[in-house]
Amino acid sequence: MLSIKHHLVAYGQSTIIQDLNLDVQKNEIVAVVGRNGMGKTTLMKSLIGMTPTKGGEVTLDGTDLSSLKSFQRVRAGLGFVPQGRMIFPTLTVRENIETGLAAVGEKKVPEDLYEMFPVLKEMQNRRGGNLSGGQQQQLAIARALATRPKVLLLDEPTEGIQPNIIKEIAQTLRRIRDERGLSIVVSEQVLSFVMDAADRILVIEKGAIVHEESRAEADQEKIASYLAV
Amino acid sequence: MFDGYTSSELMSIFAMQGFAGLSLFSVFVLMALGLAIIFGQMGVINMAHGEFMILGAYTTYLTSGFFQSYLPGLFGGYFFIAMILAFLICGALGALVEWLMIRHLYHRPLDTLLATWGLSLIMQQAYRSIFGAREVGVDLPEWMMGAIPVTEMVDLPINGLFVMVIALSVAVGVYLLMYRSGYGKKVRAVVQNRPMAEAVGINSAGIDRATFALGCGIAGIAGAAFTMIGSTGPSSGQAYIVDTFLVVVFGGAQSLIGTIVSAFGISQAQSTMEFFLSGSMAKVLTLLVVIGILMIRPEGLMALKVRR
Amino acid sequence: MKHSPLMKWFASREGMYYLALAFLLVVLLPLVLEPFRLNMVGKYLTYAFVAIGLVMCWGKAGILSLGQGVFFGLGGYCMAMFLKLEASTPEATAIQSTPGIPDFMDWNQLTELPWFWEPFHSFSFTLLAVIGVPVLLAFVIGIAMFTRRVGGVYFAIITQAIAAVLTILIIGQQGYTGGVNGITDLQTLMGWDIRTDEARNILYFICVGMLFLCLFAARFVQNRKLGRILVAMNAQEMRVRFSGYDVAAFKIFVFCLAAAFAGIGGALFTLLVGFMSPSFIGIVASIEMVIFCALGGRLSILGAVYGALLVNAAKSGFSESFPELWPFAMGALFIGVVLAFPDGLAGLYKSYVMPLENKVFKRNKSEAVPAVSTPAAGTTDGYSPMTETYSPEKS
Amino acid sequence: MSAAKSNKGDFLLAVEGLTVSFDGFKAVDDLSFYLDPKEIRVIIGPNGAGKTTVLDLICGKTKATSGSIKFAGKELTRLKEHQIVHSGVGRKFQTPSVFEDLTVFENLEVSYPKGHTVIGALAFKRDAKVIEAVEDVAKTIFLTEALNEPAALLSHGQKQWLEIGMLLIQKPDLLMLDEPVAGMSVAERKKTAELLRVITKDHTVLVIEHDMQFVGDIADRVTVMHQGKVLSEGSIDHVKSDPKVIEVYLGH
Amino acid sequence: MDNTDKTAIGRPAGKGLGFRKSLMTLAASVVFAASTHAATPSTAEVNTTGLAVTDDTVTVGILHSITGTMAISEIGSVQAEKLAIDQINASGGVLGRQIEFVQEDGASDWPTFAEKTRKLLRQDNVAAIFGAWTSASRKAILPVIEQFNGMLYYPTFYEGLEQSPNVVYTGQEATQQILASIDWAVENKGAKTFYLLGSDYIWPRTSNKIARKHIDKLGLKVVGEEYYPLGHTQFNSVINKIKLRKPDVIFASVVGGSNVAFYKQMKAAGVDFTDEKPLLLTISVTEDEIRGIGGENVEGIYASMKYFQSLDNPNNKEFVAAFKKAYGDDMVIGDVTQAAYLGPWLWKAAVEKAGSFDIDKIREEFAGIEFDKAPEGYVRIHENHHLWSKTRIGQAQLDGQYKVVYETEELMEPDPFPEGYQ
Repeated sequence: MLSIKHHLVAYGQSTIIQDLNLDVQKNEIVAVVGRNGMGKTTLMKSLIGMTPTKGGEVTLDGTDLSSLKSFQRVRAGLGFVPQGRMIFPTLTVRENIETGLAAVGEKKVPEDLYEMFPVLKEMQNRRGGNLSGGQQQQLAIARALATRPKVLLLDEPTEGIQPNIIKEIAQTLRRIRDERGLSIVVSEQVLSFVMDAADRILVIEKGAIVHEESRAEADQEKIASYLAV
Repeated sequence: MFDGYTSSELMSIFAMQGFAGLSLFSVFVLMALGLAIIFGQMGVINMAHGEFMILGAYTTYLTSGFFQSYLPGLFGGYFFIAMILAFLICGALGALVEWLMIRHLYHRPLDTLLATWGLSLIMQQAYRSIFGAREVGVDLPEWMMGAIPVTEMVDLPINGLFVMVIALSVAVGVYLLMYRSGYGKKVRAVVQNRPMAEAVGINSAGIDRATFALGCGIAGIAGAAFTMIGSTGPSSGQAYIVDTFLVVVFGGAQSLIGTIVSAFGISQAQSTMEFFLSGSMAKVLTLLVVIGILMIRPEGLMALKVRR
Repeated sequence: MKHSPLMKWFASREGMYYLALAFLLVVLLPLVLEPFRLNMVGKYLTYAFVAIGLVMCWGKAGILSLGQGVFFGLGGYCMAMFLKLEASTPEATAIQSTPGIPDFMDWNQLTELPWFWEPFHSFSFTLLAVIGVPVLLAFVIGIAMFTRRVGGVYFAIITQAIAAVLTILIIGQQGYTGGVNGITDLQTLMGWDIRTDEARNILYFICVGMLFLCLFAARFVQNRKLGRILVAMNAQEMRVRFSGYDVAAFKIFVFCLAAAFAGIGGALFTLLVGFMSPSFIGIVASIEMVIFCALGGRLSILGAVYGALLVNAAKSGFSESFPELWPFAMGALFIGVVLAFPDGLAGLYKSYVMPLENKVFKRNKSEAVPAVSTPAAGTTDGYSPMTETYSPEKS
Repeated sequence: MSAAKSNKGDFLLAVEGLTVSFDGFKAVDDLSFYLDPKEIRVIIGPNGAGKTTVLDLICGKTKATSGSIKFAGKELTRLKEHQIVHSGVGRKFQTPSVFEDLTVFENLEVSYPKGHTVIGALAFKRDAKVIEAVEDVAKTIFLTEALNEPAALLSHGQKQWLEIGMLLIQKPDLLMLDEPVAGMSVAERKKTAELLRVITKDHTVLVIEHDMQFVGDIADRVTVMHQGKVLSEGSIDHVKSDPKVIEVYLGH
Repeated sequence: MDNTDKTAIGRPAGKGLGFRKSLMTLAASVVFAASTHAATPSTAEVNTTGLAVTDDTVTVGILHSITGTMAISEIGSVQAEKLAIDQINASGGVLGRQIEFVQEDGASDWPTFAEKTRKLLRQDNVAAIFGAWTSASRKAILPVIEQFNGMLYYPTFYEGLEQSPNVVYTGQEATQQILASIDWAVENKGAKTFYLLGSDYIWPRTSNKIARKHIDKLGLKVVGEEYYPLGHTQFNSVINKIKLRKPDVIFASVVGGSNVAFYKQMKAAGVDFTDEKPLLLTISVTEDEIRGIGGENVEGIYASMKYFQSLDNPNNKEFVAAFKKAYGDDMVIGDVTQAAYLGPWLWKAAVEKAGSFDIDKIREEFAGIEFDKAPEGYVRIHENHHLWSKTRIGQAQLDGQYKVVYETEELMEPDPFPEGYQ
């Protein structure tokens, strides 16, 4: 579905992502884990086009994304939930979702989105900035889903979220995958969440994938060792 | 100061003065709305705003000439066509300018100031070359001239009322566009978080161009309206620029409501002071008061307070 | 062979730049140009004072003032008031109803000199006021704005409004100021006729001398720790504040410094041109002064001088040959500089001429420019902001 | 009243009843805590709990709506940022903020606590004392080799150290560090921990940190914040086992 | 120096200025016209001070703003001066010499005026300068022209208070315009109360000062006096004040872009000037200004000037026809344009009377020089270098022309320093 080849990102003289290769299958949830500063967020931002790429190739369902701008990537089928949610604080919940709809030329918020996140329907006229962290996270996911993506990118969706809600988010991701048949790439450093949500786990360190295994046979201890100091 | 006037005369005068304030208010609103969009929403300091207004005025001038020559029967209604044309022409030029120049400067607001100042010089000289250095006289249809007598003392100028109506319509239109339309949502999303707006599929470059064009188009409408009360010459636009910026900044750059509130405050202050002082001193005092308040409250009247 | 530090400096790359400018202004132009043209160059140079101030204030510290004309004008008016009083002796103004006061006051029914004109009988007071009045106003504006953290675009717009207010005031209070005509018909400075060619030549050299004084003052500030703090403040104001600096005080200082330069420029302008009028205070004049600075390279104090010279020379040349094209050229210049050469002449020099120079100057490696890979570096003057290069061997 | 209370003990820092609201939203809500001299205190808590805002309030970046901050007996809430710095409070920001255009040496020199007035900055001379102080600090922050390099060329971790160095050279009594190890490599983290151990010998330190293991390594005491309030306070083991903390922050 | 080639002497007038083609051909034909060599006195005889005079030609300077804000006003003067020069050349020139001109742009910038004057005098050695419009530019020129002993022919009506040996003022000074017009309003329209209104600078203020003194002398009343910054466009408040005070006459000296706004807003406020309640008397609105304001907005106002395009005399008919032929049928001619036209003719008359181009010799001859082909009828130079001229009151018509309703019987004596009016 999503294929990343020889991905290279650098700021000035320092290279952040180095020759990264990754294939995401249809209907697959891939987790990229690693500590802060290892390049997770840079990877995500460069995939959506927020950060310029120095080299390599990214294709989505056969479409080459490499030369596209962010909004074109979204229209090509990439959805993005950024670190820190970045909802539009002074727009209402409904308006936030509608910004996503605009990309695909729709006007009305589809019912199935509200079904998936009933709390958003309840609060559709509240300003985004007044929601709690967990609700904002749901809003950010709903906003991304409104663009009808084929691949959904989530950057540290658990950051700053209470542990009990983290579990919910993991379930939501699986549900989205099952109901909508899309692929998900999520970057994380909370191991329990990764174990709950992902089909395949990749460890990123200094901008390169250093370890990979499927969840079924994942060696938790080993992954945890990458996450520790 | 009021010796020898009857109370009814005084009442009428205050009514008239109130109207004068309102008509100044509508002028300020028209001047400032386009700039409020461009400066407040995009952070671009468009020093050529006045020249865009005058482009609208020249458009009106040409339209009136065209109607006089070819469609004299429809002359009474030419003004509406002129306003639409002014909006379209200024908007188109705005889009072109955005594409050629402004889009390269979004992260350098002070540089937009210099570049658009250069643009204003070019536009002024272009007007001078095309229309001549003299001011042009714009003929108004008969129905726009004169005043409606309300009482013996109080007359309401029709063109003043008309400018008010235009100002009001433009303000309402801008409000609906910014807060009730899909476009407005996109603009607000881009203003709040440009990269994120891109990442939900909004073409922020396109939004920028449309927004700049919209601001210039509104300047064009303002210019068309001002042919009724002001002069149309190559450098007439410069007269507006300081006032316009002060109105926008005083209102709190991000807030359209703030712009309207500040236009109201400044216009009332000025017209009240004009009645008791000479015109020059009223102007100086108004500017000083505005500067003074801005020093105490640099974020303007209606700034959004958000957690940083 | 032991050289004095001064000689060493002149032999350095930076010293060469100053020598080249001095050669141009002191030797070449006076030789080549007739007095009338040289006087015009002198006039252009008075704008260079403003531009140097803007380099310090805008380029280094990031404070863009669109009201520098105010300070230029105030300095010019102070000088004009002195000269006008000197020209308004009771004998020279015998036909007036009140002899001994400036002619425009007489036309406006003033029967005695306003109190604030009195001190301008004294030349030493005038010299003080030429710098003091602009600095005082800058100080008041600075305190009001910078302690309230008004900056960037807002500061620019407010200074512009101040320029508008002052223009209206001067024009409106014509009994005290000469109104829109300004203060004209200035003839002698302490008995010395400033209108003759010889006087104008001498004034030109005084102007060049003052310019170098201001250049060195600006260079001194730029090379002290204060200069580094200004640059640091521009990029990371917060960090400077939390390193224990009162940021507002530094901004006020540099704004006052720019005002002082502008005031000196204005006073020289009055001497060279022979009058002062409100049109040099207004918005248009003030913005043009910014472009002198931008064209020269907003980070380079030497560039500012060349910027002022070039724009004005081009303006005169163009407006003589193609008067109706001049505004187009000026407009294109504004846009071009901003879009294509944001670092102005100094930037062009650095990227095109300096590499050639480096070959010639190989032996002076130690004072080479900061690496080209850091274009954001705080100087484009072609030398490191540090005069005292730190060398670890000392310890 | 509060003055009497905080004078009772000889706290270095006494924060009492501190509240700040942004348009009705209380980012910090009636917060009180006390620091002993030479104490290492870590503040932890979920995002949006108000941790960074507390540091902002102490260093004067944000003005408190109400409450008091007493530092060595001096009320800070009414002082300006640079005055707070001069009273002995140093603050490092979350993202490294160093002067990229200046060299490492110049960065440290600018922070050297002399020549902080306009006149002072004009008269400031780079004498032996300054050089010695800069070299001292540079050694502490592992940047001796890089002294003549522009800060722009430093790695992320080195910039973090440089910023810490810029605080150290001011010889503050209280150091406030916002996530000092964020974005660092393993090696850099280890070095930072070492650096902190050196620093803590003669400074009071207030740290915001996420990494629990790192917290355990360095903290004397831990304050857990949640929704602008103190949720729990005590030794690392104490807060780790506090059910409220587990519920909202650590997870089961 | 090689600077001369930068400003080609006698460069075709049409160059880039948007002038009508007819002028170009006219100018060209004039330049190449064979000059009458008949009784030409020798150059050494008529030029002892090194002016740019050859056996065939004499060079003069034209110095107006053709760029910047003042270009609006000054271009008419440039056209008139060039027309006069062409006509003089066609009729044989001055002392048998064809006039060539160097045109410089003052660019609406006062130091530029001073600079260009220097250039014209020092470098081009022109025999006369026709130029300047605003008082500010004249004041800038004045020290230079006095220092180098040039001669400026200044066309604008102005505030007076000046009398330079090096300037000939071909427009009216303030008392000429004002005294007659106020007398007229009092005598013919029964005016008792006046409202004085002007732009905020020296000319309106001085004019109103003279007007006020005169009104006081007549025992009548000024009920309001008000000034607005140059370029001001909002006059609603003053219109209200006027309505409140109900003056018989509004005496207006608003200039520039403000003019347009003022009259449009007056009209819009329901003031019909044809009612003459109040009567509006202006000293600043010429036919030129009406083009920008629109005839319908000023219909019925009165202006006090010495010249209107509609003047019915043979001189004027000829002048208007020639002007339109040169610059197009849609041209209008205002008071200042006519005064500018007088400049070259008066200079020619003085030169020929003196038999020399020398400034000092001409100066001796000024007093009493007359020009009976003046479009305004007849003018004579007073010893104070201003012109004796009639003052006329015109009423603005819908088509933008003035209908002359009154003219003084005698020529008004120019009095730049009026006793009792200061």
